[in-house]
Amino acid sequence: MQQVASAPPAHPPTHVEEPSTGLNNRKVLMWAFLGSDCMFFGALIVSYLVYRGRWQGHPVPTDVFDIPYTSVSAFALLMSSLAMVLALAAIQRGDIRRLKIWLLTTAGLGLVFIGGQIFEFTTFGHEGLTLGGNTGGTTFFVLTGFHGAHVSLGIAWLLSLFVQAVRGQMAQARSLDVEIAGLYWHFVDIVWIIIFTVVYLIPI
Amino acid sequence: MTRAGSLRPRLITLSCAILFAISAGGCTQLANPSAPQSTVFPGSDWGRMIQDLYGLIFWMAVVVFVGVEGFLLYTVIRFRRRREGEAVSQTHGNTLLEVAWTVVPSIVLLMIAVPTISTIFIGDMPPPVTTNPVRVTVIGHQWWWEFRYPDLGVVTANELHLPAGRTATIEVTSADVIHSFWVPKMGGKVDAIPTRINTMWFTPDAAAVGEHFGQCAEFCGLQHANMRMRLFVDTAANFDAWVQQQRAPASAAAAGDAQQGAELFQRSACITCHTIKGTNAQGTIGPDLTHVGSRTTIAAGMIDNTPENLAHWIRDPQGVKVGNKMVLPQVSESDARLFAAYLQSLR
Amino acid sequence: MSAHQPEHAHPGAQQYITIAAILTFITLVEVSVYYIAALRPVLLPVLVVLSAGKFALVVMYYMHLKFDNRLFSGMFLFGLATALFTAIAFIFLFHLLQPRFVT
Amino acid sequence: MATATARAAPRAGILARPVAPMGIWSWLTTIDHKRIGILYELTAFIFFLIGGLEALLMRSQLVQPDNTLLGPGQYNALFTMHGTTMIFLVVMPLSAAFFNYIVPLQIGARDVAFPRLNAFSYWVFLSGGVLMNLGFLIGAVPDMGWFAYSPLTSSQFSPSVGVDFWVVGLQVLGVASLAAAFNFLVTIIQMRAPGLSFMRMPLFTWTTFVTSILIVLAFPVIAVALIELMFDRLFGSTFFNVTPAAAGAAAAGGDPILWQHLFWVFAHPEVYILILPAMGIVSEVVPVFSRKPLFGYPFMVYAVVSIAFLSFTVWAHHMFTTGLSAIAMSFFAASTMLIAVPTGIKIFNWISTLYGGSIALKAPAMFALGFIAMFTIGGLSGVMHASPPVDTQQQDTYFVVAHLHYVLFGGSIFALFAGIYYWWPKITGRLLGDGLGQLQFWLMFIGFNLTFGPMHFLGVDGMPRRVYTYSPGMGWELWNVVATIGAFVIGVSVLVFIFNAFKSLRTGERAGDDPWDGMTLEWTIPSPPPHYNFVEIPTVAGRNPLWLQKHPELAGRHVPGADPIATDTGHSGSEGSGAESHDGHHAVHVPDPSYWPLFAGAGIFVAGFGVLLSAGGNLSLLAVTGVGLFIVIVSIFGWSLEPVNEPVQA
Repeated sequence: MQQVASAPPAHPPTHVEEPSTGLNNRKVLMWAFLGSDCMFFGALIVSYLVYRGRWQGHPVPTDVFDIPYTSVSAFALLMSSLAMVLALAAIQRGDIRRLKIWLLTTAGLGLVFIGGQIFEFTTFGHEGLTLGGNTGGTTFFVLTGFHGAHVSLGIAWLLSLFVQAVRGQMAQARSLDVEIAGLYWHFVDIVWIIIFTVVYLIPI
Repeated sequence: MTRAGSLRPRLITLSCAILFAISAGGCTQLANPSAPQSTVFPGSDWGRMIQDLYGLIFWMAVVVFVGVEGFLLYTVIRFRRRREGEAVSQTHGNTLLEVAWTVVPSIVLLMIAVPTISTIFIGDMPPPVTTNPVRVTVIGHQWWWEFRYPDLGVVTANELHLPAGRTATIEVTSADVIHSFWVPKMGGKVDAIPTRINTMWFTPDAAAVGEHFGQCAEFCGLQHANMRMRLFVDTAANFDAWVQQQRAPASAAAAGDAQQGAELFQRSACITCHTIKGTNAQGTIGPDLTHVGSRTTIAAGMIDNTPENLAHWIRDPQGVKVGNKMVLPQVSESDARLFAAYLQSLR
Repeated sequence: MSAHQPEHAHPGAQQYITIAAILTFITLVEVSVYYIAALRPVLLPVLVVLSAGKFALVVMYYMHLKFDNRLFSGMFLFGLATALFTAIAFIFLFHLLQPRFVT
Repeated sequence: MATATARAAPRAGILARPVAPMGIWSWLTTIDHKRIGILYELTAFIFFLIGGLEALLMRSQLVQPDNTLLGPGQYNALFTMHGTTMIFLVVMPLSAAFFNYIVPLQIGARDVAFPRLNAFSYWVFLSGGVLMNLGFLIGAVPDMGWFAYSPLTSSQFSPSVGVDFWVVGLQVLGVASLAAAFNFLVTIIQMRAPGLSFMRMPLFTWTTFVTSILIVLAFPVIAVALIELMFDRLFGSTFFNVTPAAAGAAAAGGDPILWQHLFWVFAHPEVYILILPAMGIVSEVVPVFSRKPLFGYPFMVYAVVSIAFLSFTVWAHHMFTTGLSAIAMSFFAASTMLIAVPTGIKIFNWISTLYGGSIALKAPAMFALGFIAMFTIGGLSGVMHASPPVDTQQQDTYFVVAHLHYVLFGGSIFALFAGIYYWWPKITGRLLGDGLGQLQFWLMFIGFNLTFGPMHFLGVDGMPRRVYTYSPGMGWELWNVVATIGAFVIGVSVLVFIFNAFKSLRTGERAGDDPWDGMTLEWTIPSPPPHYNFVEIPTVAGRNPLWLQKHPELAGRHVPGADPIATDTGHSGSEGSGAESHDGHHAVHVPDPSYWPLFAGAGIFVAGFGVLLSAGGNLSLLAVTGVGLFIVIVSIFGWSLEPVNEPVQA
């Protein structure tokens, strides 16, 4: 375990340089990522919009949409955002018990959304809307599928925070971990706000 | 400083002279009239509009080039380090100067932008001369050109005929991947895109009567380099004669090699891909061969249309142009000669 | 650039629930206007405005951009604005602008 | 020393912490920004040689009409890989090498904000580069052009897995670029030394910052385009497919123009991703070698920022021949011409920096001057293409080939060599030979102009790009011979550089801390810098802090009284022992090495490889991708559970 000769003395390495802005590095990173992800979803949504009205053959997405059904799952995702901020408020107060409850609620509502999407995809598939059938199916499935992948990743993240909370590793001092996960989660939610309006509700 | 001061005028003269020499040399070379695909000797109204715009921008660029590079060269020579540790004045900037070289280039660019935009709109509008235009549909294929004259009932390949003095309106599309239709003498290129029809127009000059080269300008796969074409600008009389000839069904083969070749052709796999009007050959995958004998080249402008070349092509199309869609069972040398004789007779 | 935003600057649970109520209400309105035939002609602008409102509420309150450092707003809005510009340009290029000269 | 500071037996992570200070494992597990910078530099240089070899082969084929040295397939593969390699595997990573090595030094930081993410970027970049080039081993090289226009890339017209190598390789490279860009964005926002406000940042740091923003916003778009292309090829979707999947089926309805728009929304900012770091390097070199501060610093910054903004509004100028409407063409023509204004400002300000200076014509300065001269030519021909009617005659001809090489070779590569000559002494502690440097410059300058100057004439004479052959009698013979000779002269100049580099490493003159009389913080520390960079983080009180410290008499309008660099040990000089002599409570925070970035990078390689395996049609092989993603996930867990620093035993 030789050290490099030029290494500085290894005093307790707790001294971290003060960042130039007083902000947290990881939070800056998350916001930069969200700015970038706007372009990612922007490109996917615009691929859908470019073909909208130029679909050939049937069924096309608007033939098979079930607006009440999707409204309910969109609502579940919207309410998961509420659960998410309540989880954040809980850990900021140091209330780990409520943190656990709200984290689990958020992930649960996310799972409801994902379950709804799986069911929706299956139903649409049975009704003949397929990935390769026409540009409507192609752009719809890839757009909503990648959104679903984002949600699934978020659920995994929330559950890992929940497990850490159960194992007693979360404390008020780690509220930033929850806040950053929350930023990601809310972003996924606002993307769905746009997709729900642009893809499902707005007529051709 | 006095030494440098006396050097200054000479340096300016020298560097400017060198730069002008380079640019002038460049300009002479830019205008190489013997290059058959040269872009700067327009032979149509549209081509001339592009050339006028190019000339304007080019000469402005030459002035800027000589000015900037001359100033750079002068500065470097004039202010090169003569001894170590020279003290120099620490200018940080000059707002007036910097505003000036923000505003002046903007004005120069505006001088380019205005004629540019007006030319865009002229090209986008229907042609100015509309009396008796010639309509042509250009279809790009991997790797040959199909030319259809919907109003004249003529279908041909790789060699486009247009009359001088009449506006040609060109509709460009593709049967497979993206190609680009480009005959530099007549004007800029237009992409041939499947599912889309792009349009352009131009009026060949009377002085442009003759043969012009063009070729596919968008990378379209293996044989992109050999997707060439010829444009023949004809006099009005010659064009009408050419149309009459092309509309007619294939001339029946008289006797001899050509007639044997015709029988061979009708029994061969050729008819599944090629059309010869007035015969059983009605394929649409390859070029229409009804008047193939009247064309000057084969294989999309690759080789001259001679009996020997044609026979060679039929015997070994993949050897001549690897990757092309013409895949034949082995043809004997004598059969190939008969095929060639027949096809050569289709004038 | 301001230093740490104190955590208590975040709104409390009460405000979060109020926002959620507004979001629920907007969603209900959205789905109902979708079914009102009389509103068909103005459906597009109405839905765009309503969903933009939902979007803004979540971003400002749940993601705290209203209270947080302006750097974060800048980073997010720059990405959002670029995406919006590009999307609008695509809609023009593919749906609204067509070459005039078509024979 | 060793006894007192022995590290604790690793406990916190899943794996034992790597501890080797030297040898191969120390490089594989390093998260030191300087070592990562060197890895980027070496890797990119190897790819530079590969890409250059591809270019020489192409030039050899074109030296005479109807040449048969290469077949059409080989030629098409070479120009595809040459373009892709030079853009993604040479110029971007060479810039990244300087971001890595220099930016933390210029902003007075000990490392980047996320050192392990930084190492991860490098390993993913290497994975992508290898995946991209794997096609050479199995004879399935991408051959559809670096722009990959659909529908030529569909499985119907390009059934070979070559396109899949390109898609997967580029996707992986995108991950690497994004990770690095996020990192530099956060680093520059967060890790600046006290007092180093944005308007005091060196121009190279500024261009790194803006380049990172461009990457962050542009790469998601190509990621989407590549995903869509991959879905079309693997799963039968119809984003870009025009023709029906089966005979008799309805038309697929895809629009090939969508690919072009998505591609150029990415690829035009990409052009500025390639050129802005070069402009940054030139903005560092020109002031130092003329002993004057940069003329019009604020205008230079605004110019960089406005170029970045405008770069997202000009993409369709690559598509003037595709049948855009007149309004769209006018818009994109105007925005393209507008971008010439900030570019012109930069050129005028560089020349004004030189004007009245004391210009030392050493190798770094020669390359920087070469950049200004050549980039100007590329900029002027760029204005010509900005006019759509004119562009329809120039698009896809050698005129455009000349233009883009004047910008990316005469521009980026010349500036990167300026950067190599400028910062080599900081990185290695030894100077590169100036005589050999001058020789390399003149060979490269002459070779470059011989190669690409005549291409203007070829383009005007109507020679299209991407043709593997041409007929005699087209008037193209002479200039093709000249261009080929020039290309080999460039090749010789690169050999001169390699010789110079080896010579410098063995017997080069010792550089000292500050061989060029530099202006910025990286020249305040020893060469090569100790692994913690700064014994004490400096406090900065102005632009060009070192210059003001050394030459207070030149301070001009600088605020009097303030010490430009407030640190007692910043100029210590000796081999980093300054830290030990320093009193105890200023422990230096340097992150420890880690295996996880390497493993995560390897996982991405396996995942990408799985996609390639399944591209043959056997989708069950996507399981390999699953394994790769599993490795990535495990690595991310290991990574996040591992503290940045191991606790140290008392």
